[in-house]
Amino acid sequence: METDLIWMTLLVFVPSVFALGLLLFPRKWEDAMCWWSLLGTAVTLGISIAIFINYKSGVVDRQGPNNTRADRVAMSLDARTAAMDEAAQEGSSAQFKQNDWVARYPWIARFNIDYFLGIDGISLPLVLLTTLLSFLAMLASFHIKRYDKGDRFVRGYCMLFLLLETGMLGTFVALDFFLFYIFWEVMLLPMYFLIGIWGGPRREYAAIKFFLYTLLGSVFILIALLAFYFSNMRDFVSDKVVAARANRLVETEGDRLPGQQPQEKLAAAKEVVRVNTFDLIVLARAGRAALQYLGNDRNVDAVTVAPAVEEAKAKVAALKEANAAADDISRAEKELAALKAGLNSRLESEWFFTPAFQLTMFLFLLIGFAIKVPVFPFHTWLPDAHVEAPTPISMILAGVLLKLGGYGIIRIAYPICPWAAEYLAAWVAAFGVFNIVYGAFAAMAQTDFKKLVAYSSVSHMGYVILGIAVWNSAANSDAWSWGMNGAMYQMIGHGITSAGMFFLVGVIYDRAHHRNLDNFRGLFEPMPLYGGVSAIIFFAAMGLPGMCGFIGEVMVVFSAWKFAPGGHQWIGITFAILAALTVVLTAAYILWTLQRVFMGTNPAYKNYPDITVWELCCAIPLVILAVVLGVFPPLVLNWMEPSVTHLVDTLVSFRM
Amino acid sequence: MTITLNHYLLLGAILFVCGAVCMATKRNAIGVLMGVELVLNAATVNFVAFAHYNPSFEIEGQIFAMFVIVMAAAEAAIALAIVLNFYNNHATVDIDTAEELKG
Amino acid sequence: MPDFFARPGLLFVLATILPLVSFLLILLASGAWCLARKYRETLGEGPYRFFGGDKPGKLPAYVALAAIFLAFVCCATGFVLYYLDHHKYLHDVEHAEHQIEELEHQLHETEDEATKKQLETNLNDYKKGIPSREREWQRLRKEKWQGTLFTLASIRPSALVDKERGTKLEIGYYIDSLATVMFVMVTFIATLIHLFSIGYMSEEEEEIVEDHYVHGEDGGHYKRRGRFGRFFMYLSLFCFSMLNLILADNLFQVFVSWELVGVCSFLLIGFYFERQSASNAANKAFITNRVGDAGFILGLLIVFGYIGTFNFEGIFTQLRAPIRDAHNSVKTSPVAGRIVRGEVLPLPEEEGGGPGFRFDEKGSQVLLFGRRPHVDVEDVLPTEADGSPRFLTDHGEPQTLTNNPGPADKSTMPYWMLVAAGLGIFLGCVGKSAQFPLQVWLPDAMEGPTPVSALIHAATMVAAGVYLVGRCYPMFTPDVLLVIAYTGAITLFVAASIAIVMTDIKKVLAYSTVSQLGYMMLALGVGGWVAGLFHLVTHAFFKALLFLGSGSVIYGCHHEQDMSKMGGLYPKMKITALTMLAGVLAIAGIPLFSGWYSKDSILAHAIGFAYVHPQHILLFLLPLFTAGITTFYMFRMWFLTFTGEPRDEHVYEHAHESPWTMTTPLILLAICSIAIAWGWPVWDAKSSWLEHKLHTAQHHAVKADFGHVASHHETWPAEAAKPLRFNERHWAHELHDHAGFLALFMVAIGIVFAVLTYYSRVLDPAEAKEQFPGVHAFLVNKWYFDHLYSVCLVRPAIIVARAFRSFDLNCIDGLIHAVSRGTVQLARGNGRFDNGFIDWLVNLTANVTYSVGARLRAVQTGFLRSYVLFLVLAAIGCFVVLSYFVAMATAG
Amino acid sequence: MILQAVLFYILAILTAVSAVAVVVTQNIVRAATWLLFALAGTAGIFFHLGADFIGATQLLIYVGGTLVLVVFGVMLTAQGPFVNLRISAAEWAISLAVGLLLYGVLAVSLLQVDPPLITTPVEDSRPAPGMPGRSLAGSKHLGAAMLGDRHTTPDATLSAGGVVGDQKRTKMHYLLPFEIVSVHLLVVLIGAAYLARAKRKRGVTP
Repeated sequence: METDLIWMTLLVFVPSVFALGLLLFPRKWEDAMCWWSLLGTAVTLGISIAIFINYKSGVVDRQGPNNTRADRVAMSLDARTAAMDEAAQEGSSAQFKQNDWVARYPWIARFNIDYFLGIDGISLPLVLLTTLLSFLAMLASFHIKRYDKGDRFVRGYCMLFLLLETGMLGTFVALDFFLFYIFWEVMLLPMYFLIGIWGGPRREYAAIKFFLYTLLGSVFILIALLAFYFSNMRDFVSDKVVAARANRLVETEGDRLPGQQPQEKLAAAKEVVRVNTFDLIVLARAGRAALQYLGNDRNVDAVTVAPAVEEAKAKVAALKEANAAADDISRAEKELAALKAGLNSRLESEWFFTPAFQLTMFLFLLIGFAIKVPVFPFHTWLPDAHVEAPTPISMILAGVLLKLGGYGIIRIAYPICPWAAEYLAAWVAAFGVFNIVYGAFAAMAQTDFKKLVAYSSVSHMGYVILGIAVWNSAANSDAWSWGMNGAMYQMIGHGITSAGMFFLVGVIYDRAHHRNLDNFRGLFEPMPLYGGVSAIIFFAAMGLPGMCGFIGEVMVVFSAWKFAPGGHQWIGITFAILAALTVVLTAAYILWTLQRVFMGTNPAYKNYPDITVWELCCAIPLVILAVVLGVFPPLVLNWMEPSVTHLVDTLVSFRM
Repeated sequence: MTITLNHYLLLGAILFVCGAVCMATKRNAIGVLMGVELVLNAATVNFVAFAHYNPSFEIEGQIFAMFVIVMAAAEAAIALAIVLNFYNNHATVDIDTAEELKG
Repeated sequence: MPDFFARPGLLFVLATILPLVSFLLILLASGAWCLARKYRETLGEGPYRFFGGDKPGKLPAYVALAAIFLAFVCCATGFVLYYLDHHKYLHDVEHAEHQIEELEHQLHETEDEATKKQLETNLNDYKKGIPSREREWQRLRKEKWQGTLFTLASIRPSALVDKERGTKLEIGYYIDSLATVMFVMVTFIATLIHLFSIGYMSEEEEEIVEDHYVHGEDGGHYKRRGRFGRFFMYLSLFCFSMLNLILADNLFQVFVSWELVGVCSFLLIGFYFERQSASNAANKAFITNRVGDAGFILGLLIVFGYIGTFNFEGIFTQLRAPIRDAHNSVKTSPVAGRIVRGEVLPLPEEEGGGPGFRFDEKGSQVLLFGRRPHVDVEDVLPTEADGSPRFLTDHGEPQTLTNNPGPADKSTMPYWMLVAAGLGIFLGCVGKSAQFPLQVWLPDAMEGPTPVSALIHAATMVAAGVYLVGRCYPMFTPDVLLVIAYTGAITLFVAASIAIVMTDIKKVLAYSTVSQLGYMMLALGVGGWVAGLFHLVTHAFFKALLFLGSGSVIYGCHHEQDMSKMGGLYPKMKITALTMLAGVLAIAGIPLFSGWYSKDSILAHAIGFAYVHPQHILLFLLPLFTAGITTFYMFRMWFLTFTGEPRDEHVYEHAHESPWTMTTPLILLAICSIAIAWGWPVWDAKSSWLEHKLHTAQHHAVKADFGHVASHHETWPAEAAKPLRFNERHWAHELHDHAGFLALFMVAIGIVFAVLTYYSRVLDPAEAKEQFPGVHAFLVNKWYFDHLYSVCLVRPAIIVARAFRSFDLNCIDGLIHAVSRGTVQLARGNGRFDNGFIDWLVNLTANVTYSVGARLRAVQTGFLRSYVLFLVLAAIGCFVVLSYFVAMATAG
Repeated sequence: MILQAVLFYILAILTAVSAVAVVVTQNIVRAATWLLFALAGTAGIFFHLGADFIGATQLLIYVGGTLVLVVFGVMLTAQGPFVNLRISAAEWAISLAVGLLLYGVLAVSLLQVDPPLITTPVEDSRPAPGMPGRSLAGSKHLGAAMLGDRHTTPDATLSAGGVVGDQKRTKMHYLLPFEIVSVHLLVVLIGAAYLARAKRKRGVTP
């Protein structure tokens, strides 16, 4: 049994199953539906934790005990997938690794679409974040109401919510681009309805804005997806796959192939066969080849990721090592040369390996994901959507959905189009920095509490972009590694703090029924617990040391310092200084908010009830995480960092 | 003066046409039913005749004839039941009163 | 249970953690208390009252006090242990030095060859003994007094780079003499202030507290619940953060604590958050500090980017040339312990090419040491056969080194970057220590409760900036030190000038704090490391005393802070008045009071510096002049408060002495303020015990810059061998007494003026005010700094923020709306096309179909008989058609 | 041969004339009587074709069963006005025309059927239709065929008792369809009984 496949499938589809289960409830049992959905999210949370424990023991501790480079390679998705495919090719299901946390199952074989799931240090933290926030958001959803109708319509809400969770989790674990895209779109619709039905007064406007913006991004991603699919990945899959395809070609189109003998026909078929795939691992390999090829003046010798060529190289080396006969060596060398020539011709002719293609597709992917992040100037859906969405949905929106953008960039845009990523690194980083500064300033000017938090999200997600973008040379790869890790950590930290902030805004909105910052004041006296919890969460968002927001920010800013695109170190230094100076702005708007909400006196709010136990149950996990992750980041970094650093390693090591 | 298959077939055709015309001209529901019986009989005649003239289908022809007869019996029973029902509802057996299907 | 005997440094860790435990305990308990309020209330009035209602108990105060007192006990124990360890080493070294001197003397005297040889061997043994003892001591230190607690984040290096270990963010502890002194000082004062607070904050113990500064909705005073527990919770958190700051073994940890103390300060300044002024002040304090912190982060960035570690020792060993060589014998190099500047040049071909390093005192690059494991100091600094250095910076042609330590970009860093790093970190210190130009927050911070002002805004947190400058001293270049000196000088004068006109008793003290911190910065800047930190410690005691005294006055006068309403309080509160007088005398620098020793030391260094660099004479004149001002405004404060006629009968009537919880700390602090710096002989300003203690700390904390090493090697060329600021410190020593006399003179003038003006009333301050209205307004408005910042920074920031918001609303969203409107228009046109043409076609089809159907409807007669006919006809039709096709087929 | 031809023509004319009479008779009771003759004539035709069993079945089921049922129905419903329900002459004309047309088409098609099919095989040694002894497809034979036993002599079939050699049982046997038809019939009868049951609720209506 392939237990990991089952676990991951459960993870993704358990919420959907629970959503279907909601159909069985009588209409009146609204509380029961809520409890049922809560159970669903709790089960999913449990599954994700089980997966985490297994991943930690099965992959991290077994394959990467010392976190050396070899360990990192062994525990990378790349290596684990290769081992799995190898086992599958041999056909012995007994050897199938159960605990490697990648699983492939053919889905639409005609188009080489697989049900291909996998988990590594990049996706797992976000999966955990998603399941946790879904659970908490569901907890916060018990009193959900439609804004003007006043009815609850719980069944629809819970079903959409659970469906949304399936979409989010699927996106994080899918390793097939097509599958990824499907889950990506699956998320879109529930979110649209959740905002559009349960939202505030301008919900339709916000929902449509959200939908259109995101759909625009999806279109860009779709174009890139198709462009990748129609590129020939023949050189970047294993030889056995190529042989299988060639055989099929001989069977179907044998007449049109040159040659008389079956052998000749097979050889000819191998030359012309095309392999189209949505496999992100293979596409990433091709992307690396493009990086090596384009980055070294179109020199085929620089490409080190084509399996067939690498095998031949290894063979030659082994023969030379063993002092084999000169004939054997020369024959092997000839084979190698032939393979290289074939590869070269394909590299030259294939559109995928042109700068134009790489740049275009990178931009498409970047825009597609940047809209989700969101990056200036694609960010204006965010304040509206956040303001109008009901509190739990705001939590999900800020806590998870924004992370999908960052995840997409890390998982898809950078590995598949690394050449363009390096080429445009300075611009991407500039957008990141601009996001930081712009978001902070814009937040300062807001009077709507939720809008302020939304803009602070824009600012904080800028650190993510900056951390991802600070491509560095091999010699300084650890600087970039800090950046990538910082970006990941910032995503987690921001997921916790922003969800917490939106939740807290929701709590006060339930009491005051408005969000105008100028009309609050003096809430600390009637609501000391609420004030304390808020202070912690807001300070965490501010990036106070000892809180989760700080670690990510600091790591990103450190890495930005060493960013030197084209050898211009001043660019990185400028970015780092700007990012560092923004802490003043961040402090200003957060403190100003705290002052306007909690300090002073306001007789109108004198008898407000403090935060209830129920609400506290929602907030306390976030508070604890905000502090624990700030005080002891190795809790996450230990198992996240190898995967992220491996990604950086593979991308920076391209120069000959 | 041999009696060939055609003779039987022509007889069957006469029966068939009579049945069809009967169905078309009777206003009485039972009359229509009679037309149906005639049509079925025509078919039976043809089956038996074919069976006779083609030895390899001798048995099949007769078997089918038998089935047709049985079917006819069943049909008659049902049809009569329907007619009675119709009569109960409309107090008439004039099928022209049953024009709910009129376009 | 950690082994405190093997690793006594953990005592200090324990001391740090104790307040944290207290904080968490109070936090959880008060959280639970809040949570349970609703349920307690449901129990009904009786049980609710029985369980104490909402009255905060004294328990939190006792928990916090116990924690900080235990911490003090730990620190004191650790201090003693460290002192014993260190003292043994110092004693041995001293003994050896003494022996060496004696032997050299004998060697000089004797003529006998054999004896000479014997003496020489002995001499060499002793000379070798010093380094080996030092090595032993270093080992001991590493083992017992230093360590890493845990790693926050570590990124493994890529295998592509041959580095031994990745960069790390760590939490550790690092105990040296400076840290021990600070620990003891902080925990001692904190303990006293906790005790004082139990009395001072007793109002908060009530269930309902009236805030006299805030009006409720009914026009009366605002009523709220008491916050006794919360106050001690914040205090505990602050103590933890502050101790963690001192404990830190790396800059990153310092930064973490730096922000944490900032937050505590924010919380405590905003303790009476109902008052608008308090919440404003809290925000102002935190944001101003954040400006400094931004600079701090930049400093950290540079350190991270070029040096790659935050560990103090790591940074210093990379920046400063090693004092010892690989064999751990003391280095005979003039650059030992210095920042080495030069240029990166390509090596000549015959020497292998590649980048090389050329020494140059004005070079743009700084050499980083220890980057490669095999770089021996001797490789970097080869010596000629005669022992003279091969490179000469001042006197000869700079030479290229053959054994360069590696690729240039990795083993050097730009000099200006080092300056920037120093300035950045110093900016952090400027923020925290309220130095010019970020001094504006500290006076406003007086909105907090007075014990807070005493602890955070006088004794400890604001001194952290000075402490950090002292801690990071080895990484400051002379340029940075000059900036520090001038910052301090400007600050001390500006603040003192404002203090003259303040009438709020706490604000006077706040400005005096700023001014005194300026003194410390000045001292550090001019090379008086010991003097600066010495003053830091003495100031902590007497300023805490003054603040607590003012707290006692305020408490006694029922929260009246304005001195113009006091006067003649001496008979009513004698203990307070006398202890405060001790503080005033100490801060004024009256001989035999602790302030005298430290201030004299500072002025001596300033005069030494000014003597060597006459262009910087201001660095001496300003502090000297300000010494007089200080005396004046401190006596003014004392006279206005305690002497003369009562100016406000109401206040005077109700004034009373404070309870023992408040007076005990006052007395203890007064004793400390007087005697803490005493040494033998007491009347010698240079023989302070504390200063001596800090002197021993200097050697370790400041590395070799101040020449502990150089003193043994007179064979070096005089100039090259002189450690940094040698001349200045020499003259400081020489001119110490002159400075002392000048200072005493100024102090005397200050006292005279104060007495004439505020005691004997010979001079009328109101007249002076009338004569110089401009000056007075200028000072009362604090040199218009707040206005300046408001105009230059705050308003532009708000304008930019509004601009960005409207950009979002109008430009981006406007564009989107325009696009969507266009799309809608397009869609309308499209709709018209659809309706007009395509729908027309569709309707046409439908209509035709309908009419055909309507006609065909007639066929549907509903008569069974006609259907039969149709069937028959259809059959016929089929036959005909089929036969037609069959015919065609057969014909074809 | 002649006899057979004469017999055929007699039977055929009887049948045809009765069938036409069914059509043209306006009185429903009379039409039922004519139908009786037509069905009996058909039975005669079956006997003439040597299908004794089918003929017997025809007589039993149709003449004896179905027709009785029909008559029964007529009796139940034949109240005054319904006995003679007339239609217009035009309808008559149309029906007649269509019927004749159909007959023409059928006749033309029938006459074009391939000659070899409609001639009796030459080598057939069996007696001509209608002759005694040519009862190969008699009831026994038919019964045997039900069990899948075919092309055997009646005696052999009987002696074998339905248990004959395997090689002969390769063709399909019809027992199962027969049973299915039987059950079908049963179901239909029950259904008919249900449909025709008296509506007690509406007992008011006559």
